[in-house]
Amino acid sequence: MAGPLLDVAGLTVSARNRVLVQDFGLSLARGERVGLIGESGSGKSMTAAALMGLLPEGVAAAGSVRLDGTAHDLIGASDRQMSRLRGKRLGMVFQEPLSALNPLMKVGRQVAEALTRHGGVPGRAAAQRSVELLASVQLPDPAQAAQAYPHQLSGGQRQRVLLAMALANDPDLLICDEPTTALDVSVQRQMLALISDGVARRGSGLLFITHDLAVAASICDRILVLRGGVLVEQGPTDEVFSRPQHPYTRGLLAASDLDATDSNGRLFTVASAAGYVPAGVPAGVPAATAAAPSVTVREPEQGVPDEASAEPLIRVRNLSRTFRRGRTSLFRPPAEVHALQDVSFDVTPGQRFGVVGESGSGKSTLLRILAGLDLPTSGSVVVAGNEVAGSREGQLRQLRSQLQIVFQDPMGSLNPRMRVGEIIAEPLLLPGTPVAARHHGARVAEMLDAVGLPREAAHRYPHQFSGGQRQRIAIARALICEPRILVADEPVSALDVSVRAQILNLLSDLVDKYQLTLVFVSHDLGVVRHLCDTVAVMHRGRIVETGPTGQVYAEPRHEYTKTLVASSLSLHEGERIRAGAASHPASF
Amino acid sequence: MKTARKLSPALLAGAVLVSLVLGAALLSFLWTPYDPVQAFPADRLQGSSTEHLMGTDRYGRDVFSGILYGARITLFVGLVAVGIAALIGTPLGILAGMRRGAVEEVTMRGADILLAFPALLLAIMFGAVFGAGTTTAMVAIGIGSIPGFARVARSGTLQVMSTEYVQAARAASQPALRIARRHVLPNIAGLVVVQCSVTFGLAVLAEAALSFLGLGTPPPVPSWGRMLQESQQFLGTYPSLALWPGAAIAVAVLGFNLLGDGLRDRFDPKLNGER
Amino acid sequence: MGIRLLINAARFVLTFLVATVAVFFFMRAIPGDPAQIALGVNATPELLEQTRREFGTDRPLPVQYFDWVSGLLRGDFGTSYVTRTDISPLVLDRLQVSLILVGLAMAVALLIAVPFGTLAALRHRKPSGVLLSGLSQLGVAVPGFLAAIMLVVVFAVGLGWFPANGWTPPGVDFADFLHRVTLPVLALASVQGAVLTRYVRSAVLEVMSEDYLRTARAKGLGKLEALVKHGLRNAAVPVLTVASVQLAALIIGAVVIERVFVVPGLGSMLLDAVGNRDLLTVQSVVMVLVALTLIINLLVDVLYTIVDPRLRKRA
Amino acid sequence: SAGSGGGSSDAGADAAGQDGGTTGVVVALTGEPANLDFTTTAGAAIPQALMANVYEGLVEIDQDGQIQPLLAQSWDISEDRTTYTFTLEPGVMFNNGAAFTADDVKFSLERVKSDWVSSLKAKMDVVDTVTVLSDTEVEVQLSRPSNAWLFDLGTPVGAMFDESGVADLASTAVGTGPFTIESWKRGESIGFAARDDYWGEAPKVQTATLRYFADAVATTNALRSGDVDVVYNMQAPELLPTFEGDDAFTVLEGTSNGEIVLSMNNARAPFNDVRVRQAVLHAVDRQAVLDTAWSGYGTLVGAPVPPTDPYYEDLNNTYPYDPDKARALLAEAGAENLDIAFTVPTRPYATSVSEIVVSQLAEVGINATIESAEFPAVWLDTVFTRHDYDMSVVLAVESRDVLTMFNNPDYYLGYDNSKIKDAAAAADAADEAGYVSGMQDVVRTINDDAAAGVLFLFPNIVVAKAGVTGLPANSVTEALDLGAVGWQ
Ligand SMILES: Nc1ncnc2c1ncn2[C@@H]1O[C@H](COP(=O)(O)OP(=O)(O)OP(=O)(O)O)[C@@H](O)[C@H]1O
Ligand SMILES: Nc1ncnc2c1ncn2[C@@H]1O[C@H](COP(=O)(O)OP(=O)(O)OP(=O)(O)O)[C@@H](O)[C@H]1O
Ligand SMILES: [Mg+2]
Ligand SMILES: [Mg+2]
Repeated sequence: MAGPLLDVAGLTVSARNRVLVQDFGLSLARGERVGLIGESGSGKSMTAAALMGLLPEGVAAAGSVRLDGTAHDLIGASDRQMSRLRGKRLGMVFQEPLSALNPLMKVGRQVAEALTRHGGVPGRAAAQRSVELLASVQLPDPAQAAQAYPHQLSGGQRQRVLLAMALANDPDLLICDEPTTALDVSVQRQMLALISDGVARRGSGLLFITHDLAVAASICDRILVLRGGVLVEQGPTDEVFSRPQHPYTRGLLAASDLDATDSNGRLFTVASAAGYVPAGVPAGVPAATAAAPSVTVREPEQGVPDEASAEPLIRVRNLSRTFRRGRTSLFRPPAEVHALQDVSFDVTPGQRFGVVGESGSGKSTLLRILAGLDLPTSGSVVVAGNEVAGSREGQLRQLRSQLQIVFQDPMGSLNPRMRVGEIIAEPLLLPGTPVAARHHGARVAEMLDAVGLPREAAHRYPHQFSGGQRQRIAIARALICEPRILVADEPVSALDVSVRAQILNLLSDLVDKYQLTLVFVSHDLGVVRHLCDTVAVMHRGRIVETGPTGQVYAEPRHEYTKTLVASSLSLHEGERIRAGAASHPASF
Repeated sequence: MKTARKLSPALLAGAVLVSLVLGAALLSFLWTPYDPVQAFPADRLQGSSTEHLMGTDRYGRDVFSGILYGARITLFVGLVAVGIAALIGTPLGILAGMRRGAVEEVTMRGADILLAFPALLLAIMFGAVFGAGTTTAMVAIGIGSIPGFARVARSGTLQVMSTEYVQAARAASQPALRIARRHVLPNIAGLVVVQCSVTFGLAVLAEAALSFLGLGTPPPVPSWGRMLQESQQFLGTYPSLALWPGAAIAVAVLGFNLLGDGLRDRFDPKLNGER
Repeated sequence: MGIRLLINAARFVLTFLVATVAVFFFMRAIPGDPAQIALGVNATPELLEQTRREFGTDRPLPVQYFDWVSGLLRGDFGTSYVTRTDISPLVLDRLQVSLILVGLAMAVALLIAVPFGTLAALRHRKPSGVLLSGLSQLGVAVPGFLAAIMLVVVFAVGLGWFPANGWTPPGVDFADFLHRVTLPVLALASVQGAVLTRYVRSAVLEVMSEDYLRTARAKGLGKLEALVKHGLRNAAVPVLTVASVQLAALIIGAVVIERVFVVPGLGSMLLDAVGNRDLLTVQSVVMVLVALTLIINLLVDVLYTIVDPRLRKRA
Repeated sequence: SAGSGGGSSDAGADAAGQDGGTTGVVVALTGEPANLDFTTTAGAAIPQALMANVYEGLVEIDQDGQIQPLLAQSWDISEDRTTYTFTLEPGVMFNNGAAFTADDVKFSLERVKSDWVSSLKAKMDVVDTVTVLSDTEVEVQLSRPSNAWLFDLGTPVGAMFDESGVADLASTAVGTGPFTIESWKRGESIGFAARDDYWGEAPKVQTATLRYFADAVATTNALRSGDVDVVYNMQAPELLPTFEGDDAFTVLEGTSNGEIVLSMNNARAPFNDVRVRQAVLHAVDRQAVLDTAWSGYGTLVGAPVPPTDPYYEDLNNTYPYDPDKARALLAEAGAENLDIAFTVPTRPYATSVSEIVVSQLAEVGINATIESAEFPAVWLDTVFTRHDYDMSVVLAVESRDVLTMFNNPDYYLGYDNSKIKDAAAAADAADEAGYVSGMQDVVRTINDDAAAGVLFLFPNIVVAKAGVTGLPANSVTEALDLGAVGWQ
């Protein structure tokens, strides 16, 4: 009876005319934490969905999946049989937190449903318990958050709601599909600790899908590397990361190193990784210290925008945005959330302005206001000479023709009924774009190449792509017409390191070529450090610190910035953490 | 990709049924077994026979000829009424849903008034001004059906407008018309298609009711709706009189509904997995 | 809050007034002289003159209009040319009947449509689903009067379970009310239910592949259960819309059913009044309908934001 | 349950249907009264319900069309036929408790001229004076002799009112008849209760209910499901075969005054040519029309005179169906390939009739295009008032209406009455025999001129549960007399 908790053999997942995952095998013991890494679109999510029996329509699985204590094979089990396992013995955190929550149900109820579902908890207790669960995932003011609808929560908050839901019944097998992509580093650390604690405590199994090698290193005992639907390498974490066998794995390691560049000064991708020499090989080197060189590389270009700074492209003054959430009771006034408070900053043309900060600190809200999609409660926002606050749709036209936005949620921002080619080409339809109609196809193909998607992707619909692929579609759409301003919300959060490197390279190119002005939100300090010349740190709706990236990273002044920089994970650090998993540092 | 798309059974069945009706309508221009208008009192109320496939009615007219001929009227009435309603109502609804505020207020309250306005009154009014007849009736029915389309389109639009892909398009300064065409319309198309097919059925029957009030197709020109209506009294004695036009209407409505369903499902990329 | 209410009330009144103008002049534009109809064949010019004077239809249109509207605002609908009595109690009586009939029918229609539409969507590939949607399509294709007659023939004439027709107000004899209301409600509901089923199916299909349903299933909900608990509300807005349009249209549109079952509803009243060119009665009925429609649709707009909080306008 | 009447409680009727021991009867009708006042509102529905049941006249018209005494026991006619002296039934009470006296006769007859808003009032134009001789004797002086007048006394214009009972005629009815109105649910039913102080023979039932239906199918359904006991003046003869073979029901086929008149606009081309009109009459196969349009129920008559009228004679053979003759007449008139508009009122009978007539006219080269006219509003306006039509068809329900239709050149038929005017006046003034022969002459003249076609006489079809007795089969006046209706 001491067999593995989960035994997967010969798992093949195929869509109508393509094989998405081929012959996947995995044996997972109780208490074991297995990481699944690999290229974006390599089939990680599909594998997870196949284990849960939740493949989308038109996609089918074959092979065998056995869960200890369950007589039947999970593949081919009836919906009835599976629904008895799901939520109880199998828990899953889905990749895209924004579309994974029911938009019309308060999140507290959604969590409570996971509890009541399997009989254990009566309704009232479930409500109570769901608030506790929300608290355990560090949602601020959990009782109130429980009353919020998903669209009233930030990306990272929703992701944590999903996590709370998956953890609700202490499942035997927890599958996490990129559970921390929307979380800032300090919250990320806490969530990882929460997950691994739980696994250790209950002796359950963890299948952890991530593109973040540092995260994988910090939590997983064993790593599986998937590429093109095929397992190309597996082994204990140390081994895979220190002595990668497969060239792809080696490439991934190279690409994850944002401090290393190739001969052209560009980040390594899997393709260019041949020339990569790991910096200070195995363990023990704190990554953050190596920040200086890449920032200095950027220094000369930074001079140009500085001169023109007399005329900022974006000028934000005393910006505040207050949301109201639904009432928790009839008698109390609706709760107010101060998403932005008294925010002021300037962005000059050509500047690369990074925004980092706590999950829920108002980053997405800020970007939406910059794009004129939301109106500030008070304060002024001038973008390219246009006052955004209080202007009407028509007046925003001019502003927007120079601006493109990439949303945090790629799925929601793609029209499900348009083919990807049409979606990407859409900005070209605007008057004043230089591309003639007959060249649209070619231009789309170019963009698909640039973001690393196959050209035939143009003919498919958004739902047929992986999370990372969708994110790239959104980026391609934003960049196709070479906007003057790009406002991007976590645009690379779902990308594997290689593709991420490719995208970051692309952005750098555009900045250089067209003087693209960038407002870039990311929770990944490394990415921001690499890409941005200026960084603003947000905390609880305020900008607590701004300055040149290097300076802020090297000498953080505000307490929160210090915590943030300190919690930043590098690959090696991650391994260190895992080694001392029992006594993880609580960051606050 | 574009090769060898499988037609859904609904779409196929719908297409077959609709072409049947269309075929009957076209055929009636060239040939009907008997004059559909001429009465032969001596041959009245006969059952099906080789001479009269579907028997004869109370006037001794050949029902089959009437059905063939009636297909014209039915198609005409249904399509034009639906066309009017959909082409006016849907854009209005989308407009109201996209431009909230005064525009919405005016269009929707207008639609409310029109919705409250009995189609019968419209028909009488139109009949008075333009003379009663098939065209008048279907225009009245079409106009009377506008509010339904407007409200359905608006509700769908409201929902679509709150999605991020529309916000992305707005953020990218896409003109409203293009957003309406490329984002809103395709995403409410399912509902609109259903509305069309339902309205088609209702229009055909409404024309019959109006004919009965002297506001539709005047006798003796056969329209299915009126044939059915007139056979009401014979239900107890000659049920087949109601059967044939009833079946014909059912075929047409079913055809358009199936076609509508098929189209709806076809335009729903998520339903079909990969194609 | 107070101001919002006031604005809403003002909008309501304004729309209502616009409607009065439309209705009034519409009714004057349609051919037919109420006096002539009251007198029938053999009317003489003198009698016509006299009758017109009696009806007040000989006065200038603006005078007639203001007379009518000022009465309306006081809650006085005027005197019918036909019944020669106050219109208000007649209309309100009929309205009550229609509201009961149509309200019950819509409730039953929803009870039919929601489960059937959901199943039809859920099984849209399976034969049972195709059968369900086929049935609903047939329901749409069957004219209301035929459905009604069938019900009468089978359940009243054949089996004798229900009376063939007639109406008892619920306040008078509730058991008899139920007995008599069953068939007309079923007749209305079967057709409307079939129509609604189509919208439910479409709306449910729309949400069926949403990610949050997958999340719900990951919690252990079955496919159907997830759809019911999470999908239906998301599909509710269009269905609500159609149901409200149907409700508004049916208050008059139930006339066929009213006739078959001899239910004294507003629809047959309107039809008769139009036939008799009982102008004031027609105008009153239409204005009652306008008011009802406005109320229904305002309520539905509020319901939208309750069902889907994302639709709330920003203050 | 007796007395409640109405649609809601047919318990009495149901019980009656089963064991025949019986207090009530429920009659289904189509066409509901708009109000209860036939002095100001046209149409047959009100008199159908109220005459004979609530209101009574001095005389009544029996099932054979004969004038019979009612509130007047007897009457004397002076030599010059202008003075009528009526002797009234003694002890007659109105249902409000007032006694019926000669004063009421005077009041009622004079009120027709003063207060009635209906062209029917013209029928009282011949009355010069009404003199009360005693409580039970009244003398009426006519300005000229009139046979029609005595007959008219048996129709609604002859109804007797109580002076204190006319304040609200639209909703209360005060009369001397055997019933009072017990309940009235608009849109549904009128419930009658038998009076126990009725002067004449007491009705056979305690309650009688008239239930109104929108269409004929609903009436028969109600009959089959036991909701009603009688369907009177059934409007869908197509449904009859299913009742005729059934022992549980009796079917009566009586006659009525309703002629289906195929009207031609005598005043304008092409129908101002008598040959064209005659051609039309020859072209129409009336038997075929009757068969198709009304399933063969009804009576063929050659002129607008029902067999129950005293001056009826069979004129069916004046214009036999003869398409060749029709074509010849048309050729003679130079009216081949005639295009005419056929304005058809929106009534089921009219639609059915028009479809077959159009087809028959087409055979002789008359191309008639049907134009539906909403009835009554539009039809009254275009055809009746503005005479803007070529051909139309309508049911003329009034009793003895030949002269109304043809003795007035301004009537919509546009018939030039110069040939009949004097003869008609003479006939009216003559004695009874002279009246009959004079009217026959008038009718023949009209018929020879083919002034209008009378396609057939509407049947009065009554379907009842087998046990119901005393139903009036013929509808001679508008009244539906429930006084004799009872159960076996
Ligand atoms: N519904 C679908 N139908 C057909 N193909 C699909 C569908 N969904 C995803 N795919 C394809 O399956 C492949 C694997 O997708 P999957 O979502 O498993 O990738 P992933 O490894 O999770 O990538 P990411 O890291 O970007 O999320 C991708 O190439 C994607 O295009
Ligand atoms: N529509 C809304 N109604 C109420 N509260 C809202 C709404 N939108 C956002 N909020 C709240 O505002 C705060 C800021 O949200 P925002 O999405 O800007 O955070 P963020 O910085 O982007 O976080 P993350 O990194 O997790 O995406 C959060 O606390 C969120 O709950
Ligand atoms: Mg994925
Ligand atoms: Mg965010």
